Amino acid sequence: MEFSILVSEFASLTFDGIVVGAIYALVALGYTLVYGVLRLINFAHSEIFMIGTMTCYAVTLVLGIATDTDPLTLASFTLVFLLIILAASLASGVSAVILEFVAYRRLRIMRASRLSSLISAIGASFFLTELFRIITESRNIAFPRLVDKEPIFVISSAYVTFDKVLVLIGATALFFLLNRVINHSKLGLGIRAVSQDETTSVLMGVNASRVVSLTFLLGGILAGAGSAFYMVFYETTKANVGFLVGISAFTAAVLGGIGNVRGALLGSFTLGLIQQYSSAVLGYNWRDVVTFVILVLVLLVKPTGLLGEALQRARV
Amino acid sequence: MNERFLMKRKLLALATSTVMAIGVTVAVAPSANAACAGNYKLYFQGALTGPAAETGINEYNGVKLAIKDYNKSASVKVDADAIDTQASGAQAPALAAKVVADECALGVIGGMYSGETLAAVPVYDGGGVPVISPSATNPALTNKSPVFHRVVANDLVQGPALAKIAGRVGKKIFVVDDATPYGKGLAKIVKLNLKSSQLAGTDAVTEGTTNFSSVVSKVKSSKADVVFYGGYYPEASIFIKALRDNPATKNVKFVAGDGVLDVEFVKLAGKNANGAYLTAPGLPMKTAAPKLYKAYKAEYNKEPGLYTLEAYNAAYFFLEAIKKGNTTRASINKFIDDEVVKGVGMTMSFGPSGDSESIVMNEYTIKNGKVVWVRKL
Amino acid sequence: MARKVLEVNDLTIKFGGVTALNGVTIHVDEAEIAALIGPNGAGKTTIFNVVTGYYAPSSGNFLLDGKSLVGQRPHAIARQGLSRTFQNIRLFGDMTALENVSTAADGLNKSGLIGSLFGSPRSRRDEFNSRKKAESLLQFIGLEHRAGQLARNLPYGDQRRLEIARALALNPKVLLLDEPAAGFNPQEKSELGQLIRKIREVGHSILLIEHDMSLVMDVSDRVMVLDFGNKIADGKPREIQRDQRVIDAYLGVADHDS
Amino acid sequence: MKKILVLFNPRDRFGDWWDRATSLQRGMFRLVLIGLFFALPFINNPVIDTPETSFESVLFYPLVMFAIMAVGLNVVVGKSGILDLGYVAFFAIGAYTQAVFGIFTDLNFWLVLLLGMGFAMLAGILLGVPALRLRGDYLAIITLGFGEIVRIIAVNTEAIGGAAGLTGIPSPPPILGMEFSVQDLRPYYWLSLTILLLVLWGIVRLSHRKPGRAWEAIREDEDVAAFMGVQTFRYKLWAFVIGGAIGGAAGVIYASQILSIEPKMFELNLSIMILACVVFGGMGNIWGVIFGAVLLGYLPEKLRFLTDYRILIFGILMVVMMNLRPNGLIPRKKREVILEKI
Repeated sequence: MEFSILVSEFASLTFDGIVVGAIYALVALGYTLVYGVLRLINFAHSEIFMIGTMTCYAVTLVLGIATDTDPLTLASFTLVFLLIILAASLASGVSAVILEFVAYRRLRIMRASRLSSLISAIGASFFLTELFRIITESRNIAFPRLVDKEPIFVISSAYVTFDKVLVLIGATALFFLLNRVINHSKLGLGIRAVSQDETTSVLMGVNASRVVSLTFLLGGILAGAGSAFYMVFYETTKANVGFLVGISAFTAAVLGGIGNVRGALLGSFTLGLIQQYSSAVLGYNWRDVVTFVILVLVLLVKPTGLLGEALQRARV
Repeated sequence: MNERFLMKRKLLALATSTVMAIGVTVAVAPSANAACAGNYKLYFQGALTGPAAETGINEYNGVKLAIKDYNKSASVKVDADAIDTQASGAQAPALAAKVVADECALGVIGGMYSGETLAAVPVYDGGGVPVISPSATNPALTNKSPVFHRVVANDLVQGPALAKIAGRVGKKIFVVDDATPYGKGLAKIVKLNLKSSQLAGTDAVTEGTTNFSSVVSKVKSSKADVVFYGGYYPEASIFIKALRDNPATKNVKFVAGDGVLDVEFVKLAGKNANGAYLTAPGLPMKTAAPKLYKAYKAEYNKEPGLYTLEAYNAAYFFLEAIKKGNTTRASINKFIDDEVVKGVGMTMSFGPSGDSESIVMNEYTIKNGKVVWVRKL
Repeated sequence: MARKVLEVNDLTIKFGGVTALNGVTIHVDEAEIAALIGPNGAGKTTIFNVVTGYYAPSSGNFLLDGKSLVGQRPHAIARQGLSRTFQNIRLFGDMTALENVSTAADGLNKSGLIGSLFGSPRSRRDEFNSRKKAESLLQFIGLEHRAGQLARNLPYGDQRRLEIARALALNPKVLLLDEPAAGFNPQEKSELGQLIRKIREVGHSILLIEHDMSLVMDVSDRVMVLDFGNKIADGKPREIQRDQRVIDAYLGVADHDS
Repeated sequence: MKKILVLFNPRDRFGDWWDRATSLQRGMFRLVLIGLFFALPFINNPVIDTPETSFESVLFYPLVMFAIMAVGLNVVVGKSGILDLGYVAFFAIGAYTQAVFGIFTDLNFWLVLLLGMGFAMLAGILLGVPALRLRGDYLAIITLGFGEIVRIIAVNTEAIGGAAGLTGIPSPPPILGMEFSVQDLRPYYWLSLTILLLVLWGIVRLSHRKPGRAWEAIREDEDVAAFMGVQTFRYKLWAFVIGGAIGGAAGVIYASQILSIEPKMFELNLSIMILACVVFGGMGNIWGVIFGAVLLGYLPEKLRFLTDYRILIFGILMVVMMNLRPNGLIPRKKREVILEKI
C-alpha cells in the first residue's frame, strides 16, 4: 500500500487510465449495442477484437514494414494508419456479421433461451481463439513501431506522446460518429426501435434481422478501430488477446449500464482509471479484485449501472 | 518427510532385488515387462502445443535425437513418446497417470516447467517412475520425491546469481514477478538475496499483461536503476519496451532469469532487448557441444533452444542405464542414484535431494539482436 | 355496517412526474364482490400492484383486516391473504396445472428445505396438504381433468380459470381479479360470473377489475370508478349507471373498450 | 395426436414404461444402471477408451467431476434460472480446503469433505446476499468476478502456496480395503460416483417437492412467484448455497486425487465449461445435464489425437450442437401425465 504514488504519479496514471479507457470504450460499445438489441452477451466479441489486431499486423506484413523498422514520418504514418484502421474495422465488422449469422441467427429465430446463444457464442469464441493460436503458432506477435513515442510535452508526471493523443482524438471522433448514426439515421432508429420492443417494431415494418446484422457490423467496426489504436499503443498481440480486453470492456459496459451507449463510455473511462490507480496503490495483481469489488458496490447502489435506466420490470 | 522417502527407497531397492531374483531363478523376464521387451518407452513431459510449445518441441527434439543415436548401436531398442501437458499443471496429473499405467514406460524426461512438474511428480512417485527434468528449476521440487531428479541447477542457485548481477549493475533494484510458480519463486529468492537498502520496491503482474504503465510509474517513483523481472519472455518483452519508452526509466538496467532468455524475447522486444542481463543454468548447445549442435541442425534444420542440450542429456542418462541392463523402473532409479554419467558437454550425477551435483550457471546478454553467452558464474 | 376487509386510504403514487394515483381511497367489505372500473390508464392495475407490494406508494396506506401492509414484500402480503390474477395471463408455463396451484398452496405451509430434503414428517404432511388442496381447487374451478397438463398447453379459457385457482390456493381474504373476462365469449362470461359468485360463497371477498359492463353490473355488489388516478364514484351498480360524471368520464369511452 | 407422439418418441415410451413399472421393476432398472456405471473401468475397450490419458483417470476427472459440478450448477442455472459464471470458485474452495487441512492437519478426510462443503456454502451466502438483489446479466458479471477474485486471492496468499499452489495433498483413507493410489484410480472413480449418486438422490427429492416447485416458479416468472407467496430471495439463496456445497464436495475429492493443486486449475474457463455442460445437456433436466457433462468432459480427451486441433474442433461442435438442439441434447420436458393417474 503506497498512496504516495497516487500523488507523485497522479498525472501519468490518470492520463494512461483515460487512454486505456478509450480503447475499452470502443470494445465495450460492441457489447452494449448488441445487448441493447438482443439482450444477450456477445461472448465472442472479444475474438472480433482479436481478429482486428491480427488484421493490423497482417497489413504491416503486406506493406513490408519490418518489426524493427524506425518510426515512419508523420505523412507516411497517417497513410499507413488509415489503411490499418480501415482494414481492421472492415475485417472485424465482417467477421462480426458472419459470427451473428453462424452462431446467433438461427437460435434467435427459434426464440431459443439466451443461454443457448451464450454457449453457441462461447463455442465460436473457442474456435476463433484456437484458429488464430494455430495460425500464429501460439506466438506473441510484435507490431512494428509505426510512430515515434518521444514525449511531445509533459504535464507534471504525465508524458504526452503522439500515440496516446492519437487514441484519444480517434476514439472521440468515433464516439461522435456513433452518436450521429444512432440518433440521426434510419439504422439508428431501427436499433433504438428493436431495443425498445422487437415484436412491435417488426410489426411497424422494421426488418429485425437486418437491424441485428447491422448492429453487429457497427459493433465489429468499432472493435476493429479499437484494435488499431490498441496495436499502435501496445504494439503486441496474440491469439488470446481478446480475453483480457474483452473481460475489462464487458465489465466497463456493465459498470456504465449495459445496453446504454453513454453508460459504456462512462463505464470504460471509470474502469480505466480504477485499474490504473488500484494497480499503482495495491499492485497490479490486486487490480481485478478492486475492480470487481467496486463493481459490486456500484451495482448495489444502482442495480443497473451508473447510467442504467431504472429496472424496467415487466408491466404486471 | 525424509524418513518416508528413505523408507520408499529401501522398498524400491527390495523390490528390485526380488524382481531380479525372480528373473534369474525362473527363466522369464519380470511379467510386468514381458510384453515390452525390445520396445521400452521413455516419455517426454512438456508442452508440444499451446503457448509454451516452442521450448517443449525443442526439448522433445533433443530427447528424440538422443534415442535415435542410441538405437543405432543398441541391442535393446527404446522408443520416444510424449505427453503434451501444454505446460499446464491442470493437465499434467491425468497424463502422468497414463505413463504410470504404461508398463513399458521406464522413465520420464520432464517436466518442462516447474508448475506442471510439481503437479505430476506425486503421480510418478506413486508409480515409481524415474523422472529427470531438463528445465524445471523451482526449489520446491528439491527433495520432493526419490524418483525426481533434474540436470539443471534450481532457482536457489540462479536467484542469488541474479541478485549478484543486479547488485553489480546498479544500486536500487525494483523486483517484478508474473505470479507464476516459476516467476514468483525466482523473484522471492532474488529478494532474499538483496540487502533491504538495495530493494527499491516490488510489484506483481499476471501472465498476459500488456498494460505495464502502472508498473513503470512505480519503478519511476521508486528511483530504481535496476529492474529484475521474474517471469517469461512474452511479458518481459512488453515490459522492457514500456520501460525504454518512458524517459524517466529509459536507462534502467533490465535483469531476468532463464524464462526470458529465449530467441523470441529478442524478436518481440527488438532493439529494446539489447543490453539486458540474463542468466540460465542451461548451456548453449553451440558452445558446449558443437558436434551435437551440427547433428541437431542437420536433423531438424532449426536452431536448438535453451535446455535442448539438457533434454538430450537427461535422455542420455536413461539410455546409459538401459544399456547397462536396467530395464525396470526400480533398477533405473537405483542407477540414477548411484552412477555418474558423462553426457555430451556435461557430466551428470544426482544427490539424494534429486538436484544435480554438477551445477552450472551462465550469464548471457543480448548484443545487437543476438543472445550472447557472457560467462560461467 | 359490514366489516372492511381491505382498506386503501388516500393512496398516491407518482412515476417520475406522472401521478398514477392521486389520493385514492377504496375498500372491500367482508364477503363482498366489489368492482373497480375506469378507462384504460385510470390506475386500476396500479392499485393492485401497490397493495400487493410491487410498487411502493408515494403516500397513503392500505390495511388487510386492519393490519397495515405498507412496506411488506409481495410474498409476505400474499401469505396474509391478498392474492391476485393478471390482466395478461402469467402462469408458470412449464409447470403442470396441478403444480401451478400447489406452488401457491406451498406458501401457506412452513416446512423448510432441509425438512423436504430428509422428508421430515411435517414436510410430508405439507406436501400431502398442498397436493390435496391443489386437487380440490382444480375440482372447484372444473379443471381436474387438466391437472397433469402443462399450463402453457391449456386452452385460453382454462388458463384464465387456472390463474384464479392458483390465487385461491393462498386462502385469500380478498381475491384481486384483473380483467378475468378479457377475451371471453358471452357463454364463458356468464360461467365466469357463476364462478365469481361461487368463490364469494366459500368465503372470499373479491375486488374485480373489469371492462365488461354487463359482467360487472351482473355480479358486483358495489362499483368504484377510477378516472385519471382519482376515484370519481362509488356505489350500487344501478346508481353508478345513472351517475352523470361516470357517464361523461367513462361510458363515453367505454364503447371502444368493450 | 398425443398418442402418435407417444408411439414414436422413445423418451415418452420409456416414460410410459416407467410410469407403469412396479417399484420392483424400477428398483431393478436403477440397480442395473448403477451397476453398469460402477463396472465401467473394467469395460475399457478401444471404442470408449481415451488416447494419451488413462481411461480410469478420465472417468474420474473430467467425467464424473464435471457431472457432479454440472448437477450442482444446474440447481442455480437450470432450476432457478440464475446465470452463474463463477461456479469454479466453489470447486476451488473445496480443493483448497482438502489441500490445507490435509497437509497441515491430520483431520479425517470425511470431516474435511464436510468442511469443504461448509466453506463453499458460506461463500455461497457471501456472494448471494449482495448479488442476488441484482438481476440477469448484472448478476452474471458479479459471479464471474467472484470466481476471479477467489483465484487471485489464492495466487497472492503465500500461506496457501501462492502461485505454486500446494503439493503433497493426502489421499482419502482406504474404504472397504480399497487403497486410494495413483497406480489404481478406480477407487477415486467409485468414490466420486457414489458422491454423485448421493447428490442426485438429494436433488431429485428436492425437485419433486416444495423447493423444486419454488425454484421452477422463480425461473418461470420471478415476480409472479413472489405474488404467489414464494420467498424468492430465500430460495435463490438456497440454490446458491446448495450449488456451492456440491461444487465444494467435488473440489475436495478432486484435490485428494491429483495430490497437488495450483490456482491456475481454477480459471474462468472451467466455470464456462461447466456452464456449457448444463446448457449443452439440457438446462433444468438433471439427466440431460449429466449427459452433457460426460460428453463435454469426454470429447476433448477422445479428441486428443487431434493434438493441436482438438479445442478447435470442440468449439465447432459446440456451435453446431447448440444450433441443432437449442434446448440441449435432452431438453427439460415434463411429460404430461394422463389424468387417470391424478
